[in-house]
Parts: sequence; C-alpha cells; structure tokens
Amino acid sequence: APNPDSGVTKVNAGVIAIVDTAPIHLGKAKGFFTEQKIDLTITPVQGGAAAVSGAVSGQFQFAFANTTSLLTAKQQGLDVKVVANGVSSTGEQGKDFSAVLVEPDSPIKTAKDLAGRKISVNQLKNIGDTTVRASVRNAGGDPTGIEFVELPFPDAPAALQGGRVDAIWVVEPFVSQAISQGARPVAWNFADAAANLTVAMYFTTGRTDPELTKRFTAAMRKSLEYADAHPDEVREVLKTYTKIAPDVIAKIYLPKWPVEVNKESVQTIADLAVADGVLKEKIDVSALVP
Amino acid sequence: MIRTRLGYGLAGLGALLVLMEAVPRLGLVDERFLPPASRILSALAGQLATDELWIALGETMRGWAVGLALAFCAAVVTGVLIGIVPGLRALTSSTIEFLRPIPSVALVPLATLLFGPSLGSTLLLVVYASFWQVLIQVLYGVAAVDSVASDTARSYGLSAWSRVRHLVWPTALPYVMTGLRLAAAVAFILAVTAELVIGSPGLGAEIQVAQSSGAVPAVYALIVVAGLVGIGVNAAVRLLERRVLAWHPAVRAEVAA
Amino acid sequence: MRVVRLLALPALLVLVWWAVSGSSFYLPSPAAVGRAFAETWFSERLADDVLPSVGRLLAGYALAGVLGVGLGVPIGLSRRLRATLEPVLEFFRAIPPPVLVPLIMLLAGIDTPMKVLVIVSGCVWPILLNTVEGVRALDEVLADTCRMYGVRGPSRMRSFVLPGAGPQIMTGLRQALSIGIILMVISEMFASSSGLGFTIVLFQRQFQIAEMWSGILLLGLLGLGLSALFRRVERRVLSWYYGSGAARA
Amino acid sequence: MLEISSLNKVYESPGRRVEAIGSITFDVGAGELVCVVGPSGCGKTTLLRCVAGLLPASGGEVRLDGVPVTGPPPRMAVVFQEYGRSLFPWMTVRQNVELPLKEKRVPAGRRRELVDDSLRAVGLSDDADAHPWQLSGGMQQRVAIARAVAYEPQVLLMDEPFAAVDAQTRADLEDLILRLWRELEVTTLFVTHDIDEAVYLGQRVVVLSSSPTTIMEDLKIDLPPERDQLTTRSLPRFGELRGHVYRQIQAARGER
Amino acid sequence: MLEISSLNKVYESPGRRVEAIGSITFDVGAGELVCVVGPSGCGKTTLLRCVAGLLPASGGEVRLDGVPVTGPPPRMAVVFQEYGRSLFPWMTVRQNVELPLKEKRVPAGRRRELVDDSLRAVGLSDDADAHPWQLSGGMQQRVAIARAVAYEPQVLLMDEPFAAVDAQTRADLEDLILRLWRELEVTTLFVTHDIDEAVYLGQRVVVLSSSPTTIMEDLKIDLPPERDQLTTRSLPRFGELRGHVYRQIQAARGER
Ligand SMILES: Nc1ncnc2c1ncn2[C@@H]1O[C@H](COP(=O)(O)OP(=O)(O)OP(=O)(O)O)[C@@H](O)[C@H]1O
Ligand SMILES: Nc1ncnc2c1ncn2[C@@H]1O[C@H](COP(=O)(O)OP(=O)(O)OP(=O)(O)O)[C@@H](O)[C@H]1O
Ligand SMILES: [Mg+2]
Ligand SMILES: [Mg+2]
Repeated sequence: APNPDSGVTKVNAGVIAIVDTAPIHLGKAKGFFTEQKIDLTITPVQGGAAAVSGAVSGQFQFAFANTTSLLTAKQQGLDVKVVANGVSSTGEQGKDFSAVLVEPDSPIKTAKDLAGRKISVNQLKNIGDTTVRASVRNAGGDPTGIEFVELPFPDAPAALQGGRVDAIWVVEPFVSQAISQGARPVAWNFADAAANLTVAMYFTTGRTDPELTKRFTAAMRKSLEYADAHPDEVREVLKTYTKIAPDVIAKIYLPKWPVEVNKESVQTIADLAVADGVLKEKIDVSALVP
Repeated sequence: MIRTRLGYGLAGLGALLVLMEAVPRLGLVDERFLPPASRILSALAGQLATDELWIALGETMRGWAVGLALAFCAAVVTGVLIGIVPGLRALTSSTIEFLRPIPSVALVPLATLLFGPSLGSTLLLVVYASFWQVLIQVLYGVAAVDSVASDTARSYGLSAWSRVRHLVWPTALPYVMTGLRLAAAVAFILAVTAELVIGSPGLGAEIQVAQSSGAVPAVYALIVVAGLVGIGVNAAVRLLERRVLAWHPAVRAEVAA
Repeated sequence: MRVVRLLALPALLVLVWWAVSGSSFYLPSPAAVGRAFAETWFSERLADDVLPSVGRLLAGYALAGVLGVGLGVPIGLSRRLRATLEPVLEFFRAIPPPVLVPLIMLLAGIDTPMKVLVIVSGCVWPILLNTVEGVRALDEVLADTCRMYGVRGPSRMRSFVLPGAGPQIMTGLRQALSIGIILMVISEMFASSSGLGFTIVLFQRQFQIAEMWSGILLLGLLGLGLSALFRRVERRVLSWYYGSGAARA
Repeated sequence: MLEISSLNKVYESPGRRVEAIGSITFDVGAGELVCVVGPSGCGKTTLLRCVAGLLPASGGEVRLDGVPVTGPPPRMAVVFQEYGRSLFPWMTVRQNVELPLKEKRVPAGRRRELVDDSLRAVGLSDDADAHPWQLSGGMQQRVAIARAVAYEPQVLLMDEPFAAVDAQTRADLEDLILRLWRELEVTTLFVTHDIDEAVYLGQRVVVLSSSPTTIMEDLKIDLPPERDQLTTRSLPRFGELRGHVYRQIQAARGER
Repeated sequence: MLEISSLNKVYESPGRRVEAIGSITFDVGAGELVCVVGPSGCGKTTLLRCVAGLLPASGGEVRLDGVPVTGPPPRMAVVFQEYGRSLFPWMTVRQNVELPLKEKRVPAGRRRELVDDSLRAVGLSDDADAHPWQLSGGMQQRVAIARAVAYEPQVLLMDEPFAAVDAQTRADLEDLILRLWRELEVTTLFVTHDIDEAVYLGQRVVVLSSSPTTIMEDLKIDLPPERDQLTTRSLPRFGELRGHVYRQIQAARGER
C-alpha cells in the first residue's frame, strides 16, 4: 500500500535468480524504482509456478514467469496480466542463451537427428519442449517421437555425460559451462522457434493498483533498456545475486532485453503449444499482453 | 567414556572424508559433478567466512526450532490423548493414515497461498511433516505400557493425569526420543526444502541459487553444512536422552560401560 | 458401528473443507475435486502413472526395510559400531532428499533405480533408528538366557533379537510407509515423464488445481490402503505382543 | 464387606480356551484376613484380579460393601505376584512407595513418615534412593509390600507376596502384615503357597481345587487371635490344621 | 570342577556403590549338588551370575574344570530368579523349551522326546502350545525348569526355582531335580530360601552372610544319599541340620 507520508509504495516482486532477471536487479541498484517511488524488494522464487501462485495469492505485486507458464495460467482462468517484457532470445544461431547440447562424439549432428531421441528439459509441457520441437520441425525432422524427461538444468550436464540422455536443453550459465567442457550444440531452440522470441515476462494480477502498475512498468522499461545497453554492468550485477563463477560470467551469452513484448512470437508459442498439446485450446494473446 | 565415543565418531567421519576424496579422484565419478572432499571443504571454508551463510543458517534454524517445537508439543499431546482416551484411536486412525502420506511439497501451493515466501510457509511445511513422525512414535510408545504396571497404577487409584505423568509418559519416552530424533531431521529437511521450493530466505535458498548458478562445490559445501547441523542436533538429543532416560536398560548399559 | 467410527471424522473434515472452499482459486470445492478425481484417475493414467509409481514405492520400501533392519541390528548390538557410524548416518540423514537427488543421479542414473534409491534414502531412517533403539532395549534377562543356552548367530537373530525388537521395528516400518509415499512424489520431481507424483506436480505447475487435489486425495487413499494392509501384517507378526498385554493397542 | 458370588472366569484366545475359575462363592467380612491356597495354576491370581476389578469376570459377580466391583475400588492396595513388573523402573524406591500417597493427597510430612516407616519395616531404609532394577528379587518384592503398607488401605490384596524372601524375613513380614491388619482393620485377601503361612496368618483359609476351580474347603482357623511365630506355630492345633490343609491340597491336585 | 576363589563383586553406578559380595571361596566337585542359602539381598543371584559368566567379577575368579570362566560355558543351564522375563513371549511353551536343544543340534526325534518328557515332568503337557503370558506365575516358572531339564546340562544353576509353586508341586520338582542330578551326574548349584529344601536336596549347604557377603558356613549334609520326601524329612538328623542352618541365617541377618 502507498505510504501517505512519503508517497513511496512498498513492492514485493517474485523473481527467479537467474541471468534472465538481471535487469530488475540492475534497475534496483541504479535507483530506477526509487525514481518511481517504489520501494522494491526482490524475493527469489524457484520457478514460474511459484511466482504465479505467489502473485495470485497477493504475496507479490509483480512477478516474473516464462511465456508458456503465463499462457497456461491464463488458460486456467487465473487473472494474470503482463506489465513488461522479461527477456528475449537474441535470435542469433550460435549466440543465444539457450541451446540443445549433445556429447562431442554423439551421432546427432543437426536438430533433425534429435527426432526419436531422449532429451532433457527442466520442466515438461513448458517452453522447453515446445521450442525444441519447433527446432526439429524447422530442420525437417519429426518431433512426435521425441522422449522428453525432466531434469533440472544444473543436473543435466552430468546426465548427458553419463549417457543417461541423448541431448539436453539448458540455458546460461550451463550452456557455456557445458560447451567449455566439450558438449556440442545442435540446436538453438529459442532462436529457431520464432524471430526475437519473448521468453519470459513480468506480470501482475487484477488486484494491483493500475497506477502502481504504470509506475512499475515505467521503471521496468528503463531497467530493460539500460541492461540491454550495458552488458558489462549486467555481468557485474550477476555477481551479486547468483553464485555463478566469475570466469563463467565473463563468457556467457547474454540474452536480449528489448523493452517491448514481441506479441507475434508469443502468439507463435501459444499456437505451437496448442499443436503440441501443452495448451488445451487456442488462446488470444492480447488478453494476456495488453 | 564420552571421549572414546567421540574418538569413534571422528574415525567414522574421517573414513567418510577419505571415501569422498577417493571416489572422484579415482575417476569413479566425474570431478566436475562430485568434487573431492578437499575442494568441498575449501569451498565450505570460504562460505563460513561470509556473513550470508550465517544469516541464512540462522533463518533456517529459526524456522526449524519453532516448527519442531510446535510439532513436537502438538504431537505429544495428541498422541497421548488418542492413546489413553478409549475409542479415540478408532475414531482418528483412518484420518491419520490418510493425512500422513500427503507430502509436504504438495502443500506448497497452499503454503504460498496462505503465507507467501515467509517464515509462515516454512512453518506450515515443517510442522505438517514432523508432526506425524512424533505422533506415530507416541502412539506406539503409549501402547507399550506394561500391563502389570498399568494394573498397579489403576489399583492404587492413580488419576488419569498421574497415570499419564508417571506411567504412560515414562514408558513412551524412549519411543518419543526416537520420534524427536526423526522429527528433528525431518523438520530440518523441510525447512531447507521449503526455502528451496518456495524461496523463503535461508540455507535452502542459498542452495537453490548455487544450484542454478552451476556452482557445484558451493552446493556441496552447503550440503555439508546441512549434514553438520544434523550431527549437532543428534548429539544434543543423545545428551538429553542420557539425562531423561538414565533408568532405561539401553541407556543404563551405555553409562555403566 | 465400526464403519461409523471410521467415517465420522473424515466426514466432518469434508464438511469443513466444503465450508471453506470456493473462496480461492487454490481451494476448489469437494465436488470439483471429486469430479476431477473420477476424470483423472479412472483412465489409462491408472496403468501408466499410478501402478508404476506404486511398484517403485513397494520396491523402495522393501529395500529400505531390508537395509534398515540389516544395518540397525548390528548397530544396535555393538556400542562401538554405533559410536563410529552414528555421526556419518546423522550427516546423511540431515540432507534433504531434494538436494541428495543429484548425487543419487550421478551414481544411479535417472531411471527407475534412481527413483527407488530416492525412496530408500528417505524410508530407511525411521526403520534404522527404531531398529537400533529396539535392539538396544532388548530385555537383559532374555539376553542372558540366550547366552546361557548358547543361542548364537542366526538363531539368536531369529528367535531373540528380531522378535524382541519387533514392536519398535514395526513402528519404524509404519513410519516409513508414509514417508515412502512422500519420497515417491519427490523422486518423480526429477528426471520423469510419468508417474503419480510427476502428474501431481505437473497439475500444480499447470494450475489444474482440482486435478492436483485429486492427486493428493489419491495419495492419501494410497496411504490408507497400504496402512490397512500393514496393520493386518502387524497383527499377525506381533500377535504375541498385543496378546500378552505387554501392550494395549 | 467383600462378596464373591458364583464367580466364573474363562480366558479365551484363538486356539486356546481356559476355564480358570469354574465357580467360586465366598465372603470376606469387614476386617477379616482370609488366606487363599491352591495348586499352581488353579486360578488364584485370576481370582484376585477379578476382586480387584482389574479383570472382568465371565460370570457371577464381586461386590464390595454391596456395590458391584467394575473397576479398582478406592483405598485398595494390591501386591502383585509379578512384583518386578509392578514397580516403575524410572522411579527410585522412595518415589515408588510415595506415588500412591501423593495421589491420596497425604500431606508431605505425614507422607515422609509413612514412607520411612514402611521402608524400615521391610528393611530397606538404606536403599530408598536406589532404582528397582538395582535391587535383588527379594528386595523388589519388599518394595512392593512397603508400597501397599504405606498406603494404609481398607482392602489389601496380596498375591504370594513373600515368595522371593528368605525364611527369617518372611516371618518378619508376616508379623508386619498381621500388625497392619490388626491396627487398621484392613480387610485382607492373601494368596500363598505356604500352608504354614496360610494357617499362621489367616482367620480363614480358602482351599481351591485345581481347574476348573471351585472351593474345596473354607476352613475356619480356630487359633487364638494373638499370634506369635514361636508359640502359635508350636500349638498342636496348628499342626492339625496344617495337616488338614495339606491333605486338601494334595486331594485337589490328585483330582486332575 | 567348579572353583570359586576370593570372588568379589561391587556394583557401581553414579551415586550408589554396593559391595554385593565381599569375598567368597568354595568349590563344587564334579557331580555334586550344593545348595546356597542366605538372607534376601545378600548376593546369591550375583554369585550365580558370576559363576555363569554373565557378570564380570570385580575381584577373584571362577574356574570351571580349571579354565577361568569369562563367558557362559557350554552345556550349562540356568533357571533365573526372574523366570517370567527369561521366557520368550513370542514363542510357545514348547518352542521355549526346544530352542536350546535346537541350538545344541539335538536330532528332531530326540528333541521331541526330551521336550515332551520334561514338560510332563513339570506337569505342563497340556499347555505346550500356550504362550508364556497365558500361564500362571508358577506355570511360567515350571517352563523355565523344564527348559533347563530338557537341556541335559553338565552344570545346572538354579536361582530360587520353586519360589512360585505350591508345596506339593515343589516336592515333586525337588525329586525331579534329584533324579536328574543322579541320573546325569549334573553338577548343581541351587539357590533357595527354603531351609528344609536346602537340607533335603543338598550334599552341602553354603550359608552366606548378609552383605558384604562372605561364607558363614559350608555345611556337609550327612544324610543318606537316597532321599525321600517322607522318610528323609522325618529323620532326627534332618531336624538338627535344619535347626543349625536356621540359626546360622538368623545370625547372618542379625549381623547387619
Ligand atoms: N492372560 C491369560 N490368558 C490365558 N490364560 C491365562 C491367562 N492368565 C492365566 N491364564 C490361565 O488361567 C489359569 C489360572 O491362572 P492363574 O494365574 O490365576 O493361576 P494361579 O493360581 O495364580 O497360579 P500360580 O500359583 O502358579 O501363580 C492357568 O491355567 C493359566 O494358564
Ligand atoms: N544391577 C544392579 N545394580 C546395582 N546393584 C545391584 C544390582 N543387582 C543387585 N544389586 C545389589 O547387590 C546386592 C545383592 O543382590 P542379589 O540380587 O545378588 O541378592 P540375592 O541374594 O539374590 O537376593 P534375593 O534373595 O532377594 O534374590 C543387593 O544389595 C542389590 O541391591
Ligand atoms: Mg498366580
Ligand atoms: Mg536373587
């Protein structure tokens, strides 16, 4: 609630502590939120589902979740509304923050070869398997036979090396880490799925004051813009809220942080999700992203 | 006596350390995924020097202690009541057996809904999980009352409260102690897990951040912290046991030797 | 009468639930959950998700039983062994299964063996601890009787140690049963694409809340069924204990 | 005072049915001391437990002061045959003896006195702070007796209370019980295997048959009320009674 | 056969130190039957447990056939004073008696025979399939005796084995022990509170003083070797010996 004395509003944001959310940390450090009279607390959450339930239950005024999670929540009738872009794919093959990796001596050479293989994703029926299927489809393969298994990103490289799975989908810092240890990328699934794919977004629920939302959006936009323009500062801020080793931080591919949500790409994901059975029916993205 | 026990205990831990050092060094598993003990310990030393770890540990221990105390008291009272009031056991048994296997993790949505990422959520999960551990032990302990002893109490007209205090409770105590040891660990595990899953601040949150940053030695260092806490808690309960169960054959034998 | 006693409290609880439900998205009404239950579990899910999970649960539980009793007996019998191993065991006992899973995955892969091991890693503790304490508390006069009549080795185990510690071992096994179910869910939160626990977690993440609660309901029912089974076995195994008035249950 | 009428008790468990007591009827007057003897396994303990209200009878009933006994009546003390199991191992000897007194709300000073007196009477003053498991069998049994004595009961039930003590201690304890009985007019039911003891202590001796148990004989002991270990036991009548009871028990055993 | 030399035993626990046995020295020849009597709590059980190798002595030593006893020697049977606790509640009477025989690898046929014989001897043939807790105190004690008898030991230690049975049964069991002893030449150490019993059974009676325990007297019983409940007990010499032992015990108790 707004504090009548100072006009400063206390805000609690549920945000997962990964590379993708650097802007909000950077923005907070730069005082962009204070400028908007927002006293921001960033609470680390474990994933999209936790962020959504935290927001719905009123614990968070704003939170960060990936596109598919938000689409699913919307379809289940939860009152979620996007307030700002979260993170986007660079769209460049070989230079994105998300990739499908295989062992160096694997017979899998291209995305097409992934058909019929066992691939790990961090969560089933989410953005990972949808985009990996898209990669395979784009390369001319048949994604229906792929066996996806759930593995948290941190455990995936070990499973790959141990031969437990044929390929893994991971995001930074695990992409750089695995590649430096010999793993070979065969697909850049975010880049494949849609041009300039919006991977995740900041959102709120109906109960948040629209005026506050406006201020948060403004601060967030400024943060995104700043982060996108200052990769070195991003790498610095990563050291404050993650435990990624400094030498890794120096090497990782940073994502893009455009200010605007790429609605088209969200719609693409929504349509792919329906085709893959992740979503039950077609969904109109404008209801989610105003 | 205590000193030789300590000696044996340290020997056991030493053996574990050697094993943890050898397994990665011999290439049985990849060092990158399971670093040798020396690396873990040096990471631990680094962590111990930071305030963060101690603050996180403090948070976790607070949730642990409060949750454990709540669960323990509630379970003991409930267990004794169910155990001695005729008919109550039959009335509650199906419900208990139904509720017991519900994983605390499944209550995460409920917890976040009610309390969000705060101490409240942690407490809900901790209390829920450790309550059953103590309760079952108390139920079995109460059932273990010797029939002759119980007849004695009845024939001398001991009131219900005196029977609980002087007969039921001492008989159940060894079971309760095991329950306390079980619950202490479960409470700690749930405190960490709650932080891990919900993200309330504490050791679990630290582990979660370390994991998603791919900082393997740091993850293991934090796990070691958890293990050390476990050893400490157990030692404390054992000490307590020596005091309150001095009359018990098992403890008697230990003290005498 | 028996049925009334068994059902009175659950019925009351459902009423309470019914009264408080509806206020929130996360607390659907009993009717909604019932509907979801019928739709969700009376389908091929039963064979695809539930049965394999229960199979793993039973395998893990059995393994934990063998391990817990097998380790607990020597630890309970030997003071020296106990002093040596206790800190190590306490160390592992305090590690939350979710963080132990990656380590188990390193050693056992990501398939069924891993999941069974995760179940074992949680179930074994109550069995182990109770066995140790049960063995420690064996009656001294009986122990002396065994020594006098030269009852040693396996026969001592069979005719003295195991039955003597029986009541407490059973306590541990009873505890482990529900912990096993919990661990079954946790094990399926990793490296899975099917299973009862996985399905529940998936429902949770997909905000299919009624379905999620129906899964929890199923877990509870599973626990109820297994514990009824357990009770029958226990009454058989410990008939002397409940008959002797050494215990009143 | 205590009326036992057509008492019957059957133990039933899967695969085993034992009629421990066929049918027993007898009275114990207020302030009377009745000894019960009978062959091993004939149902003496069972009888006592029914009288104490610890075991529901299968048939017939027990009345105390005209009221049917359904649970342990107040102001009753029992010394169990399984003396070892009836002491609480987590309490010291003193605490074991004191507990029922506390329950009776005896004031602390008087309590102390009673405990000390009774422990002295059974010869355990020095062991008041030991735990029961630190004592010999006979000492444990004496603690159980001291507990009953200190309680100053109106009804006293004793099940072979001197089985584990030596002859001399036994004689002392017999006199202790006699004194207690006389001073407080305690209605006493005393189970024993020692025929001399039964005749020496009892105003009446009830001889039970072997199972299914009935009363073989309800014998009035017509010895002078003032009894003394030396003189009473050397009375010719004592010898006669003793011989009579002995023959009865032998007959009881012979029957089966 | 059995040499006990300057045996000393002190129980030490925080806050309590009891010298249960001061110093005891005596021998039991092969095939001899020695009875031990003494006041309650004087250390008889302690002595027996030291002899059985169940309790380490604090001083002195026990030798069996010249070999120091450090643990329970083979072919030794014990009847414990706590008979109730020495039976396995999860086994039937038969299984309890049979267990040591199985351990001894007695062939099944012979085992059956031994078990049936010994149960018949103690009068429990009908209760072979009952569990110990379904039996009366005296019956439990007889199971423990049957177990020892069936075992056919070389050395037999008995701690007040007839405390819970009636007079007639006791007489029968006494004769059972005498028969066993004579037939198998079992070296027997027999603790009892009953002076008549000690004199009736023993070739020697060892009288212990009250604690700190020493030997008051080691009395040779010069009664004819063939003993019989009626004739032996009515011998004048029996009465003399009995009186002598009685006086000794009284002196032992007086000392403290
Ligand atoms: N809990 C029980 N379950 C089944 N049968 C029992 C139980 N208790 C006693 N009995 C049986 O009842 C009968 C009488 O037992 P009780 O203990 O009353 O005998 P008792 O006269 O006290 O014998 P003793 O002098 O040996 O103590 C015995 O045959 C015994 O087997
Ligand atoms: N476990 C023990 N711890 C401490 N003291 C003990 C223990 N067992 C026996 N004592 C003490 O040792 C002394 C002798 O005990 P013991 O049991 O040998 O006597 P006993 O001659 O068998 O007596 P009884 O005829 O009453 O059975 C007693 O004073 C007793 O208090
Ligand atoms: Mg009896
Ligand atoms: Mg003794």
